[in-house]
Amino acid sequence: GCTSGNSSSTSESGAALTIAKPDGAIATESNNPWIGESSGMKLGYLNAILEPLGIVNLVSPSDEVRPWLASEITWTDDYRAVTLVARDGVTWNDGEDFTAEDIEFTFTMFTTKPELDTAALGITDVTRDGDSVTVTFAGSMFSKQDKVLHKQILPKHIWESVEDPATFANPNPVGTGPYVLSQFDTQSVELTARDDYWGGKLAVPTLYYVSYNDNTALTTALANGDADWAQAFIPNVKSAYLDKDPENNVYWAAAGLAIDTMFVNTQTKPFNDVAFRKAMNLVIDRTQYADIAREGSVPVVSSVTGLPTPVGDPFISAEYKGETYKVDADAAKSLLKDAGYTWAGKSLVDPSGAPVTFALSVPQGWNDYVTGISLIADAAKSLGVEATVDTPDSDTWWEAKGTGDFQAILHWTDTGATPYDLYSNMMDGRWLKPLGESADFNFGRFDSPKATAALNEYTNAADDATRGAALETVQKIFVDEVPAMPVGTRPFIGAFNTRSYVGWPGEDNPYAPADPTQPTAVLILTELEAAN
Amino acid sequence: MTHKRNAFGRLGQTFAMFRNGKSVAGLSILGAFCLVAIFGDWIAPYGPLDKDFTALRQAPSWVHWLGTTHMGEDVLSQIIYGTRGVLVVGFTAGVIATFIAVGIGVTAGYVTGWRSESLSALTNVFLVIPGLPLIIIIASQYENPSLLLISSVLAITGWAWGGRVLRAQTMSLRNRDFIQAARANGEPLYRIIAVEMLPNLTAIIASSFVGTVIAAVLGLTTLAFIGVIPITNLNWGTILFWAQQNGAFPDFWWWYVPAGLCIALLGMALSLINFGIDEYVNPRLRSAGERARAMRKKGFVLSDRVTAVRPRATDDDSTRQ
Amino acid sequence: MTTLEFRDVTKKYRVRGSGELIALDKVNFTLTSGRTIALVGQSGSGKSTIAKILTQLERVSSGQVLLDGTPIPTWGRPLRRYRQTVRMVFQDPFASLNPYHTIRHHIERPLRLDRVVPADQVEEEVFRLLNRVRLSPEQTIDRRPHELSGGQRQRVAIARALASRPALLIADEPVSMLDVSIRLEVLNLLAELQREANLGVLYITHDLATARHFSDEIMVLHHGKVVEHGPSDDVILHPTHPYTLALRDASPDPEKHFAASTTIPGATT
Amino acid sequence: MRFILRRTAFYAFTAWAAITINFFLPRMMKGDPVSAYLQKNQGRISPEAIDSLRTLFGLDSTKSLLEQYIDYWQLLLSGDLGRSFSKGLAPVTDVIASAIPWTIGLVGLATVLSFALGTAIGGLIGWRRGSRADAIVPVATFFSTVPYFWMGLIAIAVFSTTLGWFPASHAYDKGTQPGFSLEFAGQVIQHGFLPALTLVIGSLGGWILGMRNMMITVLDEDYVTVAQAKGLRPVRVLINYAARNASLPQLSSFAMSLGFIVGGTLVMELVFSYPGAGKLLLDATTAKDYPLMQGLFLVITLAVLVANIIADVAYAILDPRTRQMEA
Amino acid sequence: MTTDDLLTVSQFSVSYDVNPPVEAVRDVSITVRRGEILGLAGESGCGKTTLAYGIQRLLKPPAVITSGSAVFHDESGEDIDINTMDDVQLRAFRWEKASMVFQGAMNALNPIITIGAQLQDVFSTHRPAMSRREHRLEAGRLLDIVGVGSGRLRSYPHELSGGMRQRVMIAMALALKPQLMIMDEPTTALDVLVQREILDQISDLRKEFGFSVIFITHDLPLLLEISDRIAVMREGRIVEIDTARNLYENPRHDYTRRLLASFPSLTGERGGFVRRPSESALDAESGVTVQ
Ligand SMILES: Nc1ncnc2c1ncn2[C@@H]1O[C@H](COP(=O)(O)OP(=O)(O)OP(=O)(O)O)[C@@H](O)[C@H]1O
Ligand SMILES: Nc1ncnc2c1ncn2[C@@H]1O[C@H](COP(=O)(O)OP(=O)(O)OP(=O)(O)O)[C@@H](O)[C@H]1O
Ligand SMILES: [Mg+2]
Ligand SMILES: [Mg+2]
Repeated sequence: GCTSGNSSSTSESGAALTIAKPDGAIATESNNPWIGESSGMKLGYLNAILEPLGIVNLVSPSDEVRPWLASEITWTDDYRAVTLVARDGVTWNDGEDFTAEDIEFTFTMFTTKPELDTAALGITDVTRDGDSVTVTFAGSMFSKQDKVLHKQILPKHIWESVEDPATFANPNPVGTGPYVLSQFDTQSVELTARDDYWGGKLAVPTLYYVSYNDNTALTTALANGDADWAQAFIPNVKSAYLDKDPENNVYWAAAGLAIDTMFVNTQTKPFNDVAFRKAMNLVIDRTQYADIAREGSVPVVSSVTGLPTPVGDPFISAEYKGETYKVDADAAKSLLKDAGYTWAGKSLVDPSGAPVTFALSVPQGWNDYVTGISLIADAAKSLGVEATVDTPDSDTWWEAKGTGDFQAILHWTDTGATPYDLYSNMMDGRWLKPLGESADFNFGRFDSPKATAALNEYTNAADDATRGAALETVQKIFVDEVPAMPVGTRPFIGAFNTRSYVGWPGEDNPYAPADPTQPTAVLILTELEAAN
Repeated sequence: MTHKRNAFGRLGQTFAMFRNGKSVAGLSILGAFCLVAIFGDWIAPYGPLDKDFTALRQAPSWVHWLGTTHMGEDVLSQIIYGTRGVLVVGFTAGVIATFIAVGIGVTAGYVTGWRSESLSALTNVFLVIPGLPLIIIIASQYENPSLLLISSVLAITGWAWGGRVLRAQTMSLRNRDFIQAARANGEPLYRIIAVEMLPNLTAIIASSFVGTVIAAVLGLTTLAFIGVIPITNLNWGTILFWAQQNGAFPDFWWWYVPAGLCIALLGMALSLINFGIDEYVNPRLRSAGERARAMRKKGFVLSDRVTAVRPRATDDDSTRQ
Repeated sequence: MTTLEFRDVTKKYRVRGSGELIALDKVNFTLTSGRTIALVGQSGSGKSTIAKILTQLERVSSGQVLLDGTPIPTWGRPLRRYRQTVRMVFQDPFASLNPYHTIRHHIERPLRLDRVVPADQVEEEVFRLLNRVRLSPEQTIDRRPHELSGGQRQRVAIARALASRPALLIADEPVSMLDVSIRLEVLNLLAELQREANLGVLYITHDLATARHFSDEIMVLHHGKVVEHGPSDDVILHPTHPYTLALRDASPDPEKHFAASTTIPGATT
Repeated sequence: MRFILRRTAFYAFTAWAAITINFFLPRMMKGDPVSAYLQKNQGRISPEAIDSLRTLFGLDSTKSLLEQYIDYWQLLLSGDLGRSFSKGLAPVTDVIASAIPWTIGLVGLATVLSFALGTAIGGLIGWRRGSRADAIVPVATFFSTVPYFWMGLIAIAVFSTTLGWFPASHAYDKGTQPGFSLEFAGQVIQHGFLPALTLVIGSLGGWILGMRNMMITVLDEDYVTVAQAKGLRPVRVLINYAARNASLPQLSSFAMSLGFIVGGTLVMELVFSYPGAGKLLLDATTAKDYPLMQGLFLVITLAVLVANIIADVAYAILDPRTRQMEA
Repeated sequence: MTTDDLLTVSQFSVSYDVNPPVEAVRDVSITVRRGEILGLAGESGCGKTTLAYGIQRLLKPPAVITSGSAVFHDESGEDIDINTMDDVQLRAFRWEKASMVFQGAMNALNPIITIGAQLQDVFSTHRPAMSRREHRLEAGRLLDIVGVGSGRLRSYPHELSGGMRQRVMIAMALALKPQLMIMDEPTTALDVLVQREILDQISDLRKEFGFSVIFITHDLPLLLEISDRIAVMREGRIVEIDTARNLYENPRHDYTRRLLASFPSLTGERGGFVRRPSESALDAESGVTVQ
């Protein structure tokens, strides 16, 4: 049964909406937007108080950027500078007017206090001219547009007197957003709608932000209606969640431009041989990964370019349009045979005569990954390869990952408005470090100057044609040389229900990821409408 | 002839504490688990990690007696294979912890003055240190912590209680006349501890051993459940971990109920053994428990505070009936 | 001929809270092989303390204990050799035998430890000792203490003490827990051994009657001080110290009772 | 006096050793707060941010471990426990203060209840030994050998999800401000019921068994027989002579178990999303949040030590025999 | 008044229903006269304590009274058959009519309750009409009587010496002025001086209150001195019962004779007696083969 009782403590204007996270105790109030672990950021309620300049649709990057606090957003062609015009008629929730000075102030903070620049934007200059602010960057921001525009703007009149922004608890968070903090409590945080919000009237009068101690507890809460909206991976989503209220419960995993991928050590055996990499790539069953490791609750990565669909479709080069991953052990074997591999009985022997084995490792407790590598290890058997599964503790694994002390691991890629991050993370020479030194990405030490150059060109180019060509090169190298093996999509997950409110983003209207902890949540909050 | 009797008699006395109904019941259950652990490979219908992708999350059936996991692994086989890990860790941890506890506790009890106090302080420090982070920290020093390492860590965090009990007991023993007599006979220290004292402590050592085994088994499963221990060490805790991570609670009962019951059953068996030992150490408990039923049958009301009067004649009648 | 001499021995115990307790205060006496000294005195007067000092289970606070004129060793091999000369029978027969070990173990240990006889004769010697204390070796050797009666245990304890063939034996209230018939039996045994092996015995008791009959001298201890010391008959029949007198008068003595023919209070015969 | 000095020295040593270990332990762990933070945010924070994060967390200093240790003592003695990385750089004292009352409230209540109930039941079973009530012992033991999380999850499945009698998580309803209202109290009770119940059931066995065994031992003491021979009513014998003496050892274990309350029961907090120190400790450990770990360790250590002292004192008060020896 | 009987025990048997059953007391018949001290002697384990507890029905399972009766002849003239009483009646009977001083007084007092409280217990149960103050006064008076002093009412047992504790027990036994007092080895653990003091006190008290005493001990010399009559027990049976003097002078049973021969005289002649070759007789009884 569904007991929606608790969540719909209906006031006269509508039901409250409970937004939940599985992050454990909230402990202390801190509405500091700079610290990812402050209560405001962790629970995400600051996203309903503070607003970004513009909204980049990460689930459909080809969409136009939606201006938000900036009424106009103009990039230079090389994306090294952006001019932002402050929106008129916006007020802070303490009554002050919002102006371009606030934008200027916020971006200047990153230059005076570089430690706050956690997105590594590298701002070199901020200038203001009346209503418009121009921010100049050290590099091209083409693939980081979202990170620039999603920066939430802070009120200058509050923050200019703050000595140490990192430890300021910001007890009365002032923002331009639709909601104000009305009550903080370690159990739940209550936000109420502003009636003077610039964007107009809001359907949801009250928001509650609640934290559960783990995923299981959160799933229980979503299933029985204690919580309405969450960004949470729900194992076994159908019976555990959807079936509890098939009419209203929605679980939407919208692929963004990020994937789970198997990094393989391209410097050591056996993955230093591209033929073996290709063969392995041919036996990994992505559908199985999505179905079993991720419980059928995420889309399958199907394009051989590794780009998730449909979000990545516009970026897939003509050559690979429609080409999808297929499990083909025979093809893989013949590839290997051609490369000089033989079989002793059932086990694969490499050209030098050594049996082929490798170890897959992911941290213990990372349950979907562990399932994932178990599946891959099974798949490797079909080639006659003995693959072992290691699950060290996460710190050990993390260190080994950085120094390249592994043969194969599962890892994610960053996400962005373009496929740049995704590919760069897997094959870019700019991450390259010798084995033993800690690398931040390209853990497999894939060393291809051509790929590095193409990626550079893609992100720094001043026109779309050059970009397109560069991306084509990147994809060709990716497919031909298999620097890493994508195994699954890494979607933006949202679980919510339509009992009280409709207007959520979804398959048919993917205007934003349904993730309440993103700066884009403000868009969803303004789009919601009462259900009847 | 006399020698034989001697040897057997001694053995008999050493294990006399296991010779009562409760201990025997506990030992039988434990024995069954041991057999499962040893012969797991033969008993289990499938490999523990064999995946059958056509049978995901299936309820118990004739093919899979206890159903399957999200990867189509056979739950029964996992439980059978998991037994070994649980028993190995439990017993290794018990042995190590008992060694430390005996070493430190008995020494602390036998010596006096500051030496005793500092050993006792050491024991207290180990009682005070929070176990969980210690386990995480030590486990993280190693790439792929072996069962032995995990057992050692559980032992290190678990010996202190036994050490305290043993110290107290040794302190009361050391002033007993027969220990004094051994001293007066000129027995060397090690012999006094090993030959004169330890046998008298066996029951307490055994009971503290059983106690640490229970604690280690619960600790192991809890750690595995929280995800602190590598799940490659298949055991009942990891089964529960997977079950919980994959949303088995509460719908897929076959996935989590058997493992939990196994842990409880093993714990129960161990505490039955402990009951037995307790009764051996304290014969009053024995007469209270074991004989109680027999006496009730004979018509005694044990809580009676008045001596029963039962003339022999009628007694005979009633027994005959 | 072995003599053991207490010279001005004082023993102080530290007691929690109330500082020091003087358990023995300048005690002097000499114990010689072939003779028996009875040590009497009320509970807590320091009798067992003397015994423990003699076996070096306790150290003296001041004063000296001399064995044949030289201070007794306190450490290591010499101490072990000394302990071989002076053996003790503990006060409580129920507590002084290790419940876990057989009678064989108890008697064998000192034999092996002190290498009294070659290893292959140990068994024989155990039999001999058991026979000596009139226990049937066949029946007792493989038993454990709890399978024996109090009197039997007492005899095992004596056999153990005698195993190393000591020159001096300290018997700390060896019969206090036994009833009269067993009591006599044990004492007779000691007397016999004394005669045969020229054993010196320190017989600690609070039973004046047996003290008188089984010993050559009696020493009366009162609050850690020796208040009277002399040939046993003298001490009992002509006590000089009021405490000894009180002790004597308090001891039940049916002979005197019925001889004086006093009517028992309240009794109507 | 000597005795008290010695005890004090003894406790001071234990405290020093534990606190020192508490300092070095977290630093022996692999990994550091920044990579832990990146791990936690799997892909939501770019590794390019590492340097900023280091500065932000104050990890850019190059002090040696010894210097840090000295600093740590200085801060500790001035009552400053630092700021917590994983809780938005909030002062550790605040973070702990927000969790401890709940832990102490619920776990403490459960401990007290379980002790009181267990002792009472154990006392009665011991008193009426051989009666059918003996069957309670194995049942209670069974529950104490069941893994707690398992029992908790099943309790949620049954009483919360299926029957809907009790909320499955948190300490009170969302949107309620803690205060001394009847409504709030009601909520706290409703939310605390399941966790407390499972805690009590899980730990009852030990108390019952301990008390029963002691009771049986005490019942054979002469003074109990004397009390009966005096013609006292059974209730009076039970309470004044048997239970009173039998519960002494229980009380000292109880004082010890009070010390472990502060550490909370991690598993309970996980399963019931209950605010408390146990989960905080796990969070701090996975986040490599040294200051918070140290702070929690400190509080736990002190609590156990204080409980130890209480145990000593309680025993001295309750058992006049020890009082004399230690006066 | 003193010649009539107070307690008649006839054919009394108690056995411990264990495997194999122990018949600890077998067909014992004795009478206790009003005002007398009846000594009960016998070797350790012969059933003295069992008999004493048994007639008060204080034994716990597995003990069972298998035959016989114990009839208490109350002052009021009423005959009370102890074996037929139920719980409640027995509670009223105990201590009121017959009280007891237990073997090993060390353990007979609850170590964690003041002796005052333990004394007052008796009054609050049996004399509920009295006020608490009276209870206290009465308890203090009792302690004065036995020479402990009412000042010690608030002492705990461990603060008293063994002798004092024993006296507290006696005070407690006296509390309700019972007609019968059973004393099970009340002085065994004490040294002779204290023992003597207590014995004298019992005699004095008996003179004052006129109760009867069953005095149990294995110390025959002591019994000979203080009892009017002595019963010698062996293996659960009474083998001989007679006045102290008769028993001393003309023991009829072998065992009695042996007992009498086993203690040396304090002031009498020394020598011969001790090393008298009486061993063969002794060893035949001790159950161990003699060489
Ligand atoms: N280890 C000790 N610490 C402190 N005091 C002690 C210690 N051992 C004995 N005493 C004290 O020393 C005194 C003498 O004790 P000891 O045992 O020698 O007496 P005893 O004459 O043997 O008495 P008993 O007849 O009861 O055996 C007593 O007051 C006792 O309390
Ligand atoms: N609970 C019991 N179960 C079985 N046998 C018992 C029990 N209690 C006593 N006995 C046996 O009953 C017999 C009589 O015991 P009792 O205590 O009456 O002896 P006693 O004459 O008082 O001895 P003592 O002088 O040692 O006090 C003994 O042989 C004893 O072993
Ligand atoms: Mg003594
Ligand atoms: Mg007796």
